[in-house]
Amino acid sequence: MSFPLLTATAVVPAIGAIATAALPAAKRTVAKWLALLFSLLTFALALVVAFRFDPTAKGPFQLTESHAWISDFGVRYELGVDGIAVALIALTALLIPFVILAGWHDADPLEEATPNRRWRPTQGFFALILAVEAMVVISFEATDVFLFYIFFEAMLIPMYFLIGGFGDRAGADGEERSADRRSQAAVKFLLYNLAGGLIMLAAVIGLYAVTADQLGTGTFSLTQIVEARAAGQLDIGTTTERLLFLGFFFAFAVKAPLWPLHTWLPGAMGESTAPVAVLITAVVDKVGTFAMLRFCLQLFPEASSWATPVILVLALISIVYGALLAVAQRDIKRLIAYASISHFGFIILGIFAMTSQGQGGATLYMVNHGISTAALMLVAGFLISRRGSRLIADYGGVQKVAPVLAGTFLIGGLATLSLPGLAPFVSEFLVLVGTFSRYPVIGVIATLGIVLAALYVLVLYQRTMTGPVKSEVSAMPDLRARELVVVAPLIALLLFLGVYPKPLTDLVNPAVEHTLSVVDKKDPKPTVQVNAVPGSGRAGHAASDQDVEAAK
Amino acid sequence: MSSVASVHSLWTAAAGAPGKIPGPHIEYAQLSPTLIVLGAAVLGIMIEAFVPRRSRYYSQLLLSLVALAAAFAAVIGLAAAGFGSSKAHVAAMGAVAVDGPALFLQGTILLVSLIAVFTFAERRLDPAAHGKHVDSFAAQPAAVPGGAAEQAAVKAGFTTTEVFPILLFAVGGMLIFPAANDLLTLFVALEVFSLPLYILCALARRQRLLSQESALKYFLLGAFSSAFLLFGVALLYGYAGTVTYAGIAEVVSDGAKQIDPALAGTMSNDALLLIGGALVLMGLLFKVGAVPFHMWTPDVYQGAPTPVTGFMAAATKVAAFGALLRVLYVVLPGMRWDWRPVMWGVAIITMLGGAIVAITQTDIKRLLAYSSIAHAGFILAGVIATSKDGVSSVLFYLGAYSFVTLGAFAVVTLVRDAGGEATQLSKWAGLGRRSPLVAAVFAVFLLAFAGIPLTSGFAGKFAVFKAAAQSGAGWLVVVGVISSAIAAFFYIRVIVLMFFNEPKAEGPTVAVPSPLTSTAIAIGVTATLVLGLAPQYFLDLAGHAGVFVR
Amino acid sequence: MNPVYYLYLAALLFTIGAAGVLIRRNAIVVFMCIELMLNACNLAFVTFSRLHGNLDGQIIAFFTMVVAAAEVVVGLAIIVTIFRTRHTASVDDASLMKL
Amino acid sequence: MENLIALLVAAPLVGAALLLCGGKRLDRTGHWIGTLFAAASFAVGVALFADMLGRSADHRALHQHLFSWIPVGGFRADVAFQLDQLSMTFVLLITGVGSLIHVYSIGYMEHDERRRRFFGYLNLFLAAMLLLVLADNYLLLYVGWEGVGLASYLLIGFWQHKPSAATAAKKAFLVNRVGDMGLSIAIMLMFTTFGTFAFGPVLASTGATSEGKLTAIGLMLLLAACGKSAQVPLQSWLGDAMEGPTPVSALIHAATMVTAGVYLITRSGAIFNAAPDAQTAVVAVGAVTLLFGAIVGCAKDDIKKALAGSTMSQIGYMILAAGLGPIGYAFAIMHLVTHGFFKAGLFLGAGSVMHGMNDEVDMRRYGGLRKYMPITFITFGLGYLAIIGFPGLSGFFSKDKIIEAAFAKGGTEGWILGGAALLGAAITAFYMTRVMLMTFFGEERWRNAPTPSPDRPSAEPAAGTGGEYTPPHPHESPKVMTLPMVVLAIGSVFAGGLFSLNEAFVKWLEPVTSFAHGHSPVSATTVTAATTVVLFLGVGVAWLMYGRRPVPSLAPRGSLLTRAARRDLLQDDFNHIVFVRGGGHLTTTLVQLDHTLVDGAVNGTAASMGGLSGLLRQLQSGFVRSYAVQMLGGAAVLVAATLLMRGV
Repeated sequence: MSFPLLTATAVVPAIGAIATAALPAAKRTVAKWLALLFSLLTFALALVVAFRFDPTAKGPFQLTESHAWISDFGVRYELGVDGIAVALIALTALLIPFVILAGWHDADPLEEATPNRRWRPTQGFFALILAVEAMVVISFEATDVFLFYIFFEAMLIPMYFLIGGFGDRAGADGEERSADRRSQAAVKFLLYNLAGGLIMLAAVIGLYAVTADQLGTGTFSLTQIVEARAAGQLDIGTTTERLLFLGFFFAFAVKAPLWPLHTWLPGAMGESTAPVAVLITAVVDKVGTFAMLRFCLQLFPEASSWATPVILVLALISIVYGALLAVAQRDIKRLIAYASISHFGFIILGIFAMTSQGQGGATLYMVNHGISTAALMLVAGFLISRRGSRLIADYGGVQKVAPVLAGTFLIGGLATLSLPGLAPFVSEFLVLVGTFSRYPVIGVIATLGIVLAALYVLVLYQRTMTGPVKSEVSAMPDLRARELVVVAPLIALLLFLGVYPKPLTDLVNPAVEHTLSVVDKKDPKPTVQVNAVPGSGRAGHAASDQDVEAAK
Repeated sequence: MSSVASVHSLWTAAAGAPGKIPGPHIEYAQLSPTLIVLGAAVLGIMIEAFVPRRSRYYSQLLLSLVALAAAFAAVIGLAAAGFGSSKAHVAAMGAVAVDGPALFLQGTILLVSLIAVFTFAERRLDPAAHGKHVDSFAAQPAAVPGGAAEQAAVKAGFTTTEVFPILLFAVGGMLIFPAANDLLTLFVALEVFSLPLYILCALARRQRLLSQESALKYFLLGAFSSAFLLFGVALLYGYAGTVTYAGIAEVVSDGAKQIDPALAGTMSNDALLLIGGALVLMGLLFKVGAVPFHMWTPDVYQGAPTPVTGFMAAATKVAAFGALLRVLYVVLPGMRWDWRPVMWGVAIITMLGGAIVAITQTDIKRLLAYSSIAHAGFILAGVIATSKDGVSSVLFYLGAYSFVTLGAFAVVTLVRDAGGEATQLSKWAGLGRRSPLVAAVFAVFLLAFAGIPLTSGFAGKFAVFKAAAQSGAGWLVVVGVISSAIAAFFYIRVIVLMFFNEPKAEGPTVAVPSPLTSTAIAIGVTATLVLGLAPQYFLDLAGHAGVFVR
Repeated sequence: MNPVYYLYLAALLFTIGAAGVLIRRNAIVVFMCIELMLNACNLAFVTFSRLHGNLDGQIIAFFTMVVAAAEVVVGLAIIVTIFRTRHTASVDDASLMKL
Repeated sequence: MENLIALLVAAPLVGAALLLCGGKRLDRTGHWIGTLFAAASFAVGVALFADMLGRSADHRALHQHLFSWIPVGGFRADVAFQLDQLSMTFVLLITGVGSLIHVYSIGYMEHDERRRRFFGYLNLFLAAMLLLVLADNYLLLYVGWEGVGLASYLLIGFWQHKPSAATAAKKAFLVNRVGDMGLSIAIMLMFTTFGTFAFGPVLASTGATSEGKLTAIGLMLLLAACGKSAQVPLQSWLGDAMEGPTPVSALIHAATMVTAGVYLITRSGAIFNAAPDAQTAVVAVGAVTLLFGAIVGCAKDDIKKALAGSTMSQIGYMILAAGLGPIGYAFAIMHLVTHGFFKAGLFLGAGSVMHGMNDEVDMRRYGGLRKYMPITFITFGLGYLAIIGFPGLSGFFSKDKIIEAAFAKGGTEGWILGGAALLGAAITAFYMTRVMLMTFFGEERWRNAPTPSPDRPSAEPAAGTGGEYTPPHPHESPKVMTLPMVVLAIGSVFAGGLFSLNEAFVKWLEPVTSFAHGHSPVSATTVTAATTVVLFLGVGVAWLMYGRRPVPSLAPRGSLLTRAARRDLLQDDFNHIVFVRGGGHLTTTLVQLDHTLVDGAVNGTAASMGGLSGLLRQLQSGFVRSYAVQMLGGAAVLVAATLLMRGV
């Protein structure tokens, strides 16, 4: 192994976090730029990873690193990426700079706050963001269950401080109230996820016990376990496997979040600043769905297919339920939160449809949803920061005073309702097709989601952006340069990936095939085999002619 | 051959022709750690007697530090000489075991007490009275609080430097406790380290009433429980006819053999064994602070001077669990199937009880007390595993936990207001704003308690649960996991309080400590993080120390 | 006479001691009850020692006495201090810390 | 040559990108740029058309593969175009009419400060619509399908400051989404059935699968068509869509987009041919809608809404024809094209009238306008004659053929459909005559102040000039607006005849849609006669009602049917009660549920923990003796348990 690229990708932001945190209180601006610099550096590294990665190569993981760590626990420091991981790492590394830029002023200490050289919120804010990035990246890279678990859990702490420590000063009521609503949301987030994680811990320990019992030495290495299982050396009993699966899945379902474990998300996203909300839904939550794909399915194939029906139903509920609740929200950010719940329903649906379209679509969905939600949420953040309110009712006619803001908001919204031509459409349609081809009924019901999505997005847009101009918004400035720099690339990316997603699909497909092979599932074959002749409908009319003749 | 047996032979010899008295054979080198500490303690008393008051503090401090360091060095030496593994055996004519667990635990205890000495010696936190630095111990404990005598004592700048020798005596007892290899030694060691602790509890400079109350409660309950333990010892003796661990274990394992019918009523009478064993266990569980023998913990932790609390919470647990391990693994393995289910029950109610009751605590010291109860439950889960992994996991957990605890209590000593330490949780609001560093450090300790990954707490918890799971107690792990989820709740609550609540106007200030406490805290943090990030070396250490000598 | 009776006596004394601890309020008396329990243990030791025909039990009894003495030293010291401050030796008055 | 196909789509797309991202600096030239790109696309279309004519009927279809779009597993979606006669027809219609309407808009939108964006949206629409008709697979078609939906959303809501406009736009998009759902399900069905959804393979192998599957696919496609083409039951959005600027109504909601449904069904002919049940559904929808639209058209006083109703009904004709299978496809498309001409013309005329009347839309506020805006009058008149199917004009040829084909369906079904079609023709004649009379003939009702009424907020002076009423000054529109109207008028006069010259149009489409002569129980001449008769009947009745006696400036209460028709036959009220209000209740209850039940469970556990803790705390009473008791108890339990274990 030459240069430890993956480690570097995770370490750089970590260093950045420390460096930023170390800066004295006066050096706020420096801290911002430093954080931005490190996030860009990480992005560069992520790109290197993406280009060094060879989709066509054999073997599940590439760029692997492996070092002994805690041999007593059978834990190794094992990193490696497949296409899915590469895509998600790239997404994370891509979003963080935008998050930092968008949150440029979110953590500036309030003016009335007494000058206190020890209290450095700004430094803390950006350091925490980078810390989260580091942990997310490494949990995408980890191929050792324990290693993954550690960072899966550890990332809760910085997230928790981000949510509880920094809110947009846009509560309906005073700062005091909103502050403790915020900390409540943070506590809920932490405890909910911690509980999930601890349940998973039990399962992790169980896994160790099983491997130690059957392989002689306990191990957490994903590859090793998968191979052992394939070679028949490892045979987790049915009951055990199901219990372990549930342990893992519970944690991921909380993180993802899947109905009915979703109730922490609206609070967390609603109370935190827009960039942090993006961090939650676009980056951190992805770890949950990613882990379902990488660990739940590959470690416990039988159990996965055993649980599939229930999970599919829950995912379906999430889709419809989230959308319906989004329609009824009065708070812009909570609306987006519920929309995300609906979208996560789609992702999970795709994963457990166990078809290449479904899982490929789900992976694309993770990426696209990340980008689209980021776009929508950040613009919403800009809007809220202008008016100082999250209530939809406080807006109206913004389109007239701030056309660019409204335009970008609309595009973000259209992406959220997965309009063809924008990236999310590709993934959503793939998920639907993938689900439909195995479970037609569920597929059809899920399709309802696209109507409901249109409903909540358009209602939101109409109520905030159109209609007569509200007096409070009449003086609202349009997007500033910094904000445009944040939004424009995201939108461009949405368009590009909508028109030409091939790079992404090429990246993901092999990994998905591998996963399916581990789960030992094949795509259902079409009932009719057609010799796909590209070209005009000529042939079709010959056939139709015959039909007509037959009809007569 | 046991020490008492030797005397026995003396008695029989007396019947015949008078011969020369065979002296007992003691391996002084192998007992050196204990001997050094106790010797230093005696020396400390001498100092109190003969050294002028002004220089007592420094000489006592120096003495204790040197003694503990030397003792620790001795432990290292013994371990290096292989007494931990290959040459492990029973010294002092069967009274004391010198083996892996003993050495590991003694090493831990010594380190902990070393740090504890730092916190004992801290005298910068309280404002100087009459131009003299004061520590956290009463100027003249015997004097009535607020009485004339006390004021005079304060004016004269008296300080209770006796705490150092008392501490050393306690440490001495703790060193023997986990190494004790017969029940008598066990009992004596128990008393030797308990009595000094009772005294230490009563010495708080501030809130004397609480301090004395805690001492009284601790003393009465301690004596009560030790009475039970003693009765248990008596019954076991009645069962086996000997009090050496090996002897009892023998009788237990291959039941009744060649016993003269006269003794049929008692000898190898299982009732005796079971009741005796249960009572001995109870005595030990009391020291461990396991439900339902935990009642003393919150009150004593709250009332005792915080440095003492830290020392107790860390060192006592280590010693007590050491003894418990040895009793269970050496004396009673034969009756494993009897006590394991019982201990499962104890472990479960301990984990849950500690975690649940802690939720509604309002005093930081009581909170930590209950958390220590919950942790006792976690450790018990490892104890019950009855496997080499179980032992080493417990050893590791004890090491990790004791440092976190010391650090946490050291931080508690820093947060003060007019009335001394501000232990009311409500007063901690917004601490993170006023002094982020201290708050952050404390947060690290709390997260370690909560068992968040990358802290020593997680490594320990994982080790223990792993052992439990492998011993087939999977559901015990589940309960443990649930209770740690509950426990997380109140740790988080404190963090919220410190960081997300606006600081109160009349809130406490954070005293700037002398290098002593700072080092203590620093060591605590370092240990917490190192054992969290790279625990392998220490796991190996504990792993090698996982075998008891018989 | 069957030595086992001594054991019963020991158990009885132990129980009486324990009961005393639970019932009596005065710290001194409570403490004396504890002493009674210890002595019950001693009786048991001596009896067993006789049964087993070895001296271990009797030796232990001596140790116990010493320990008990030490306990008295510490215990009385504490109780006396409390009595000084509170002018009462009732253990029930010492209940500031609770819940 | 086929490489040009992409250009068709690209040109307007580039235009849209330029105009929408160009910013203010393009405000002055924007409209010209837009028109230019539309025209360019038209030019390319013409070029390709010429080239296509040059080739023999069987080699006319062109195919262009751009790149592989979504390859996942067996799922292969490509970005590839297919230009055959059917697409060609649409291309010419779209780009031609499109360009004309661009020109028209230059004048019509002159005073709107957001004109640049308007043209951007128009170009965007053209691009999407062309993508729709040029796609060679259903998924790409779906992209265009939703693309036009978006464009129409943006254009209907172009005057966003008007809440009514914003609402109408949202409604249009939502209703369309329901249709789109059908299309996507259809695509999924195709994928699971054929493993592909490219036109070629799918249509070629319809014979290989069960009729049930095909019926399902067909019905889903029909659902899509209903959404896009405003057919019952998804027609409700079209009326409100008239909130958009008139050129939009002309281009999108008359000439092109709304006819996409007809395209879809014709394109998928092979599927429907093999699924008779689906076909029956199609014709049923067509017949119902053509009557529904016609009736609604009769009751509306808003000129644009009246025209919208007629659009609905005309498309009903086309759907009906398309549902008839090979005997109808060609005529459906033919009517589509002619309709494109005259309906666009009519709307532009209406726009021109409004332009001259301070954007007044209420026909009861018109009257006798023919002498003020002669060109508008003439062009509108020609369009009118064409739509009612006046012999010789294009509407006559196309509609007549459809009615004939309807009879040719044979059996009672044939009679019902034919009858419906005839009735429709009569009503068409009626309501169009009504429009004509109310607008251009009779007294000049706009001179005297409007009589205010609750259902007419526009009763306040439209110009909004303070207190007293200033009558508008009707005037002819500028050249840039009249020119397109003239061109379209010419089209609506001659197109039909041109197409029917020895069945030129049928022959032209035959290779794509396959043509079969229907065997009508009644001879063609009889049908023609009948149509002409009913036509004059309709005109006559209208003349009696609106020509002879003066038109009240306030709508009379009218019969039950009239009142129902004014409210789109209560369809909206139904939607409102069921979906809007019902949905509202549903969501609010769900919110409650989420808070109390799902989240309540979580908070409940936390709370109960706290309660339990509070209880257990009580054990810590602070009394040593109680502690001792508990210890003793614990010891006893411990001993007992140990003994039990051994069972001693």
